[in-house]
Amino acid sequence: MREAAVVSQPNPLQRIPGVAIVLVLLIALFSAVAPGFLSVANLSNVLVQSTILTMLALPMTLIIMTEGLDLSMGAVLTLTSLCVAIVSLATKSMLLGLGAGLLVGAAFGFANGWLVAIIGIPPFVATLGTLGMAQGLSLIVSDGQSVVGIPHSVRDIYSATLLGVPVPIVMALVTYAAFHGLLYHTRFGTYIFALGGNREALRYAGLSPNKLLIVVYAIGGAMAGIAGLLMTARMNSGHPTAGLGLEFDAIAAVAVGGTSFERGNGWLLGTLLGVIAVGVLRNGLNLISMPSSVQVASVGVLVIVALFLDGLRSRA
Amino acid sequence: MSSAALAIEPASPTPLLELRGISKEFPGVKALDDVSFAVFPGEVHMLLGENGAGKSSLMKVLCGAYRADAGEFYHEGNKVAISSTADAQKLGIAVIFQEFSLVPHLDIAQNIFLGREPKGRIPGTIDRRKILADARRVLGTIGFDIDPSTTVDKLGVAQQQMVEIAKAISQNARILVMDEPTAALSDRETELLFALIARLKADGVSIVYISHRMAEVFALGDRITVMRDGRRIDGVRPADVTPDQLVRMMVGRNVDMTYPRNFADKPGELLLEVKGLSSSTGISDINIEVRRGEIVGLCGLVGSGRSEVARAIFGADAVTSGEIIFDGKAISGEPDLAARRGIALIPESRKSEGLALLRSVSDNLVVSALKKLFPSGLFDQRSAQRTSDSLIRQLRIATPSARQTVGLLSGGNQQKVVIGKWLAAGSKLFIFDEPTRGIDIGAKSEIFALIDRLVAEGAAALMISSEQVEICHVCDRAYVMREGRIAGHLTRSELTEENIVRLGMHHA
Amino acid sequence: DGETIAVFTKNQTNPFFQTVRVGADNMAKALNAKTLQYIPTKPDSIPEQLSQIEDVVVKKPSAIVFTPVDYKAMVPGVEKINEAKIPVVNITDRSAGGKFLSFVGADDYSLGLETARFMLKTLGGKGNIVIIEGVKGSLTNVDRVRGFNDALKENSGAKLLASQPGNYQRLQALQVMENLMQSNSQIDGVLAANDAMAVGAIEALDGANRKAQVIGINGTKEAIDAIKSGKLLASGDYNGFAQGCLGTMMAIRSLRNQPVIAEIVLKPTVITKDNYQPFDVPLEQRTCPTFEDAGKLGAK
Amino acid sequence: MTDISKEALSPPRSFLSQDAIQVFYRLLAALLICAVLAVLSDSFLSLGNILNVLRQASLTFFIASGLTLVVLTAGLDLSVGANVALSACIAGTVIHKTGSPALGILTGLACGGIVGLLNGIMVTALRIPSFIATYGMLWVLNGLTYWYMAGETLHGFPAGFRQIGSGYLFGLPIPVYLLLVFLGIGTLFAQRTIWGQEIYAIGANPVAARLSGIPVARRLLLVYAVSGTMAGLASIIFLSRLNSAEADIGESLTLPAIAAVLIGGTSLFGGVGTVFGTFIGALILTLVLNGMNLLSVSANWQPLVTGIIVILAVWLDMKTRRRAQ
Ligand SMILES: Nc1ncnc2c1ncn2[C@@H]1O[C@H](COP(=O)(O)OP(=O)(O)OP(=O)(O)O)[C@@H](O)[C@H]1O
Ligand SMILES: Nc1ncnc2c1ncn2[C@@H]1O[C@H](COP(=O)(O)OP(=O)(O)OP(=O)(O)O)[C@@H](O)[C@H]1O
Ligand SMILES: O[C@@H]1[C@@H](O)[C@H](O)OC[C@H]1O
Ligand SMILES: [Mg+2]
Ligand SMILES: [Mg+2]
Repeated sequence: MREAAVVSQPNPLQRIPGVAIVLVLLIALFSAVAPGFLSVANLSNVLVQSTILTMLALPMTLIIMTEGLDLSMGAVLTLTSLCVAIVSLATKSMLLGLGAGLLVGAAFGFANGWLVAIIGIPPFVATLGTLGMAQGLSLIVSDGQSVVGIPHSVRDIYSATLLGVPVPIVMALVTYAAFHGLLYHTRFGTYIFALGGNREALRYAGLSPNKLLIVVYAIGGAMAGIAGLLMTARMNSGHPTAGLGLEFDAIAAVAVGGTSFERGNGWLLGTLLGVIAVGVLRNGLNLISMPSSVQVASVGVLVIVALFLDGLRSRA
Repeated sequence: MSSAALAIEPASPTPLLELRGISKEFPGVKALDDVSFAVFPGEVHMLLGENGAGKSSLMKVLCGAYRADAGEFYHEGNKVAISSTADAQKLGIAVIFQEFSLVPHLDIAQNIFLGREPKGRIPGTIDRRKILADARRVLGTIGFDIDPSTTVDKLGVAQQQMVEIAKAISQNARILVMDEPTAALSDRETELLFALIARLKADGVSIVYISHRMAEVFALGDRITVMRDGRRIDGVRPADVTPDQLVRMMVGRNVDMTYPRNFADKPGELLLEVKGLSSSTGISDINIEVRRGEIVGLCGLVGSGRSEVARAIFGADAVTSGEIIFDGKAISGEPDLAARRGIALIPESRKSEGLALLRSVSDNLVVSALKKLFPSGLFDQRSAQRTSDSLIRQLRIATPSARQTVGLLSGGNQQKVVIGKWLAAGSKLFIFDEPTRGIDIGAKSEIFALIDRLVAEGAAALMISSEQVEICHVCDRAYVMREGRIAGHLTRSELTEENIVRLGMHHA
Repeated sequence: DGETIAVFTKNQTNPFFQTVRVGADNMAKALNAKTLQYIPTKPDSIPEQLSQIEDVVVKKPSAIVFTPVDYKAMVPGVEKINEAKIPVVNITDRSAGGKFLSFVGADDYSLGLETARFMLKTLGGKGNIVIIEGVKGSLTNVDRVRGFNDALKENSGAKLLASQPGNYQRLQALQVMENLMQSNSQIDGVLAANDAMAVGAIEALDGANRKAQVIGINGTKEAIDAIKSGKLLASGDYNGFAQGCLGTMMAIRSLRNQPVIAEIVLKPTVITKDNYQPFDVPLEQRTCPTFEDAGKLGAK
Repeated sequence: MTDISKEALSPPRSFLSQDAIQVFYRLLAALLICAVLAVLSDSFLSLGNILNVLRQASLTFFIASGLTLVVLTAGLDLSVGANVALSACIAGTVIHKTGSPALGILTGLACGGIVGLLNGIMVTALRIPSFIATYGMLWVLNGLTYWYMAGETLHGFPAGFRQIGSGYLFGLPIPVYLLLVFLGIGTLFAQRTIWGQEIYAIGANPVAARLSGIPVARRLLLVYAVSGTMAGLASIIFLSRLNSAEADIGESLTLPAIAAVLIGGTSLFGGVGTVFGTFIGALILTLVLNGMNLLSVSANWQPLVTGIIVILAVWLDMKTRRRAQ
């Protein structure tokens, strides 16, 4: 809206997105009514279940900050998950599988960035197109079948623990730390703000917005590759529809977390809270055996309420 | 041709930078036509011309943002190529653009050093302490006292302009281009800027300065280049010309710069009555009256809340208490209601609030008059174009056609489109918020003549302007604001710059 | 008494799984137990069903009746259930791994084979045939289509014109059929991998004023109605109701230390104009088979 | 002087607008696809197949045409598919219960319209970004539909009602007439009414539009309500064409509708695009699937080919747009 002439220091409370409030309320509610909700096993479940989405939502935050979008992420995750499965099956090596997933993911991310930055196709359309391509390739490489029989080393990733903490959670935390450092403490992070906020400014500063954009999308693809490893590990198989639609969950988490779709204003911690809020909601409703149709609607209500609260406070 | 650029020889014979035979064509517009231009070390070089004359385009060519269709560059006598902003930066050229180039969600320090961040210990990271210290130092040199870790989206227009200046200064440029730097500044900041320019000049920095304010031209300029219709018309020294001569060079005809008004003998009936108005944006207890046939000024320092009063009357900001009575009836609601009842708001920021930049000139000109032009509700493109063509002629909007994308017009011509759209709507009360910002002298006098005719025919105007001269010339009377309140009222006879400043200043 | 049985189905949209759930509820009520239904909010979502398993393991129901959304991808989930020592019965799609105390399902291959055989018999062993497939890679689809194809191979006079995907969706099947009719002036038979697609194909034929024999699979209410009115030649009975009943019955019996049947593969029944009556009963009025019936219903 | 509108002086100039040029290129692209298919498949050019393609495209078009208006305002409506499902199920129930197709049609349109209106309220009054508001709505609608249908299928409707979707009039399918009618109405509305102009202005710069005196909130409500009502219309066509409805029919409708809008040249940033372009977008998508069916392309390849076509179409559009400027 309008800039105020007087500089007011941002009130830290104002930065807490609606979702933080909703999250606290949800946790309080389920602690009271859902037996077993507060148990370590259950909470660890919620967090582990949130890891794959976290790995998509963090790069999605960066992409949305550039006023972009990546609709292909779910399909690319599906494809990389299959790659992990196929390659680790053929080579008996988890690392080669991961490498293949990363490579394919980054290639798709690169393609997205190229289409958006160099060819100039709007992100929504470009990634809608690559969504189809990744989905098609998933069907083609798997012939529509699941890929099973992959080595145990892959599946162990999902079930192993490090110092008592499940490995997926460790991976998600490391990812979060990496993204946090990248966005808030590096030059590249600064440029991400500028990509969405004022691309001309970058150009005048002698930087290439196009190259930066490509890197941002490529990071998204690469993260889909890593998430693909987790997905394969979780299913102990590769499946041609496994990740479809996850991109919308990721986008919703980003938006719920307070990142705006305009002018490069993003908040990584908010994204994390958004992912966890969705996880807690689903888990809690399962624990209290809420009818499934209510569960379906509840995600929609969560998204709307969180954004509504955000809007309320930004107006206040 | 190139020798023409050197018609007046400055102290040093070799120009620091010279442009020869620059041409640049856009579809339908020859923006630059064989223009030559030279900058000498340590001079302040004023670039003058009507809106759309090609000043900004020339500067964009000079800093590598546009690539010229033809022409050559010489740096200290050596032929060079400037095909990117990086090239220009290497030659020590820095620019303060007419359009802001700041990133809203980065802080002031990050904006100033964008692309030149001090490296931290870990590769890729930024030395946060150093960047803040450096920023503080640069801000200090321009006398702008603000915390450099403030994000830019929290700043007002004037403050953003100061950051722009800091950003250009920080590049230690040898040539500094300023495209209408004071258009958004108040007097205090303008003074700071002038002092800074003097210091830079003393350090041997050359400054190219674009302005529509005559006073600045004579106060600052060492040399003047005048442009018209994409061509270089002449180069002169301030001492050798009068303002009138300059204007004639720019416009190619005589212009009356005193903005004559036909003041009515007695004011008409009451049109707008604002009683005890307070709004969500911080103005409180505003009482204002505007009668038919009047131009009423609304003055005050930047940040005193003038724009907020304008917006509240128009329904753009939520009113928290008080009353607005227009044409005998109370009015409260959204801008569409105010517009329907006959109020027009020419907002302060043309790009973000005034125009649909990607739409055509015609689309923008008729948007507020749709109901009036097409009472049946059926829209007709041809008749919209006819209306636009006539407005384009009246306001002398420089555009290849009514179908041109409005964002491609020069800054001043864009402003004319914003004004034009309310003329078509046939409003009764015109609220102008900085209507002449970025408008050339010729156009300014045309616009004031237009306003004069409007009010003579029974309309009225409420005018906000930071240029107090203008207020004093054209207003019947004025309110002066301070800290969100009306601090005083000045009648026609009391209306002097001194009085405005006195009332608007904070009491000690 | 009072056991809680968690019932997992693939989605809330396919009528077939509704019959499964009603069957399960029915049986649980009869045996004084209660059910908890777990259905992914996104139809057939693998990650979501995995999460639901993890959540339910915390809740520890007495037993689980489980339809995997994907028979291979869900194996790690089943293993989690096994680790938690919750007894589990597998229904509908046979899981590729994990330990179950019983499997109750229909034989998709035989269903495909028998319905296709019935149609080819009606057509006199010859004619131009098209197949409308379900979701690529789903177990039911693979086996049903394999059954269709094997039946075609038995009839040298039958010619397969095309095998195109309808993804178990009505609209997609309708449009595929419309398009196939353009390139094939004579289509005599349509083998659809489920009833929704079969009915979609019938609408396409009607719209073009063409006639062909159509069969579907599942034995849903609309299929029965279409058989009654002569539009649909036959539907293979997938009998979700019985699957739900029997799955739940086995789970509860094992909890009560009663003998269970380790594997019930319901015999394929081809529902036709001549035998539809027993299937033409509203869900609510159906009664679950008894344990004694269970042995007879199963092929194995 | 104050009344410049009356001074219509200069003679009218005839011109081809940028939009018209774009639509022309897009038509060319569609014809190109047709030419390729005509060479590859004998049956493609038959009248039957062309009508067939048009009829299939109509369903996508009905949804996409309303959506076009939303996208013109720089918004998005992700709930259209879910809206079609709910509206179809409710309209179907009403027809079953009352036996009156007319009542059913009204209910379907009303249901769609109300959902659209709710979207509009979320976007305007609650100021939730449309992408998120309608995404939330999508799940709320799904939940409602799942609960309401409880896994049942509605089927079997009166023959008269079914004519809407499957009937013919003078040799043309009825949906094709409807398509032409709504194509006309949509184009007239967007191009030749002041509301249409205002919608373009809102999309191009909502702040400026509001300060130009356009009742932005009311127009947005209108646009979302129209989008919802068109989804309601699509639900009726669906119902009568398929003679049945179930809870999951919407899922596969949303992305193709959005794709049609985008292939049709409407920009997600608002203010640019045409309803006619969307029609061609729907046509191109339908042609591609039709072609793959005719040529018996394996199911595995279909998403890949569609994805490539989407990118190519938009790329081509941009190329020509640049040249045209
Ligand atoms: N990118 C562009 N595309 C098309 N036309 C352009 C473009 N940039 C400038 N022009 C045109 O070139 C001419 C010169 O514009 P320019 O911005 O240089 O004027 P100016 O002298 O700076 O005017 P003002 O005082 O109003 O800022 C104008 O007619 C303008 O419309
Ligand atoms: N000294 C002050 N203390 C507190 N609030 C102030 C002070 N001065 C101004 N404000 C508030 O800051 C805002 C002024 O905004 P703005 O800069 O648009 O005012 P303006 O007078 O229109 O100046 P401009 O010439 O920049 O348009 C108002 O909300 C006003 O109430
Ligand atoms: O049609 C049903 C199909 O959708 C599901 O996957 O398995 C059971 C089938 O009968
Ligand atoms: Mg300029
Ligand atoms: Mg102001």
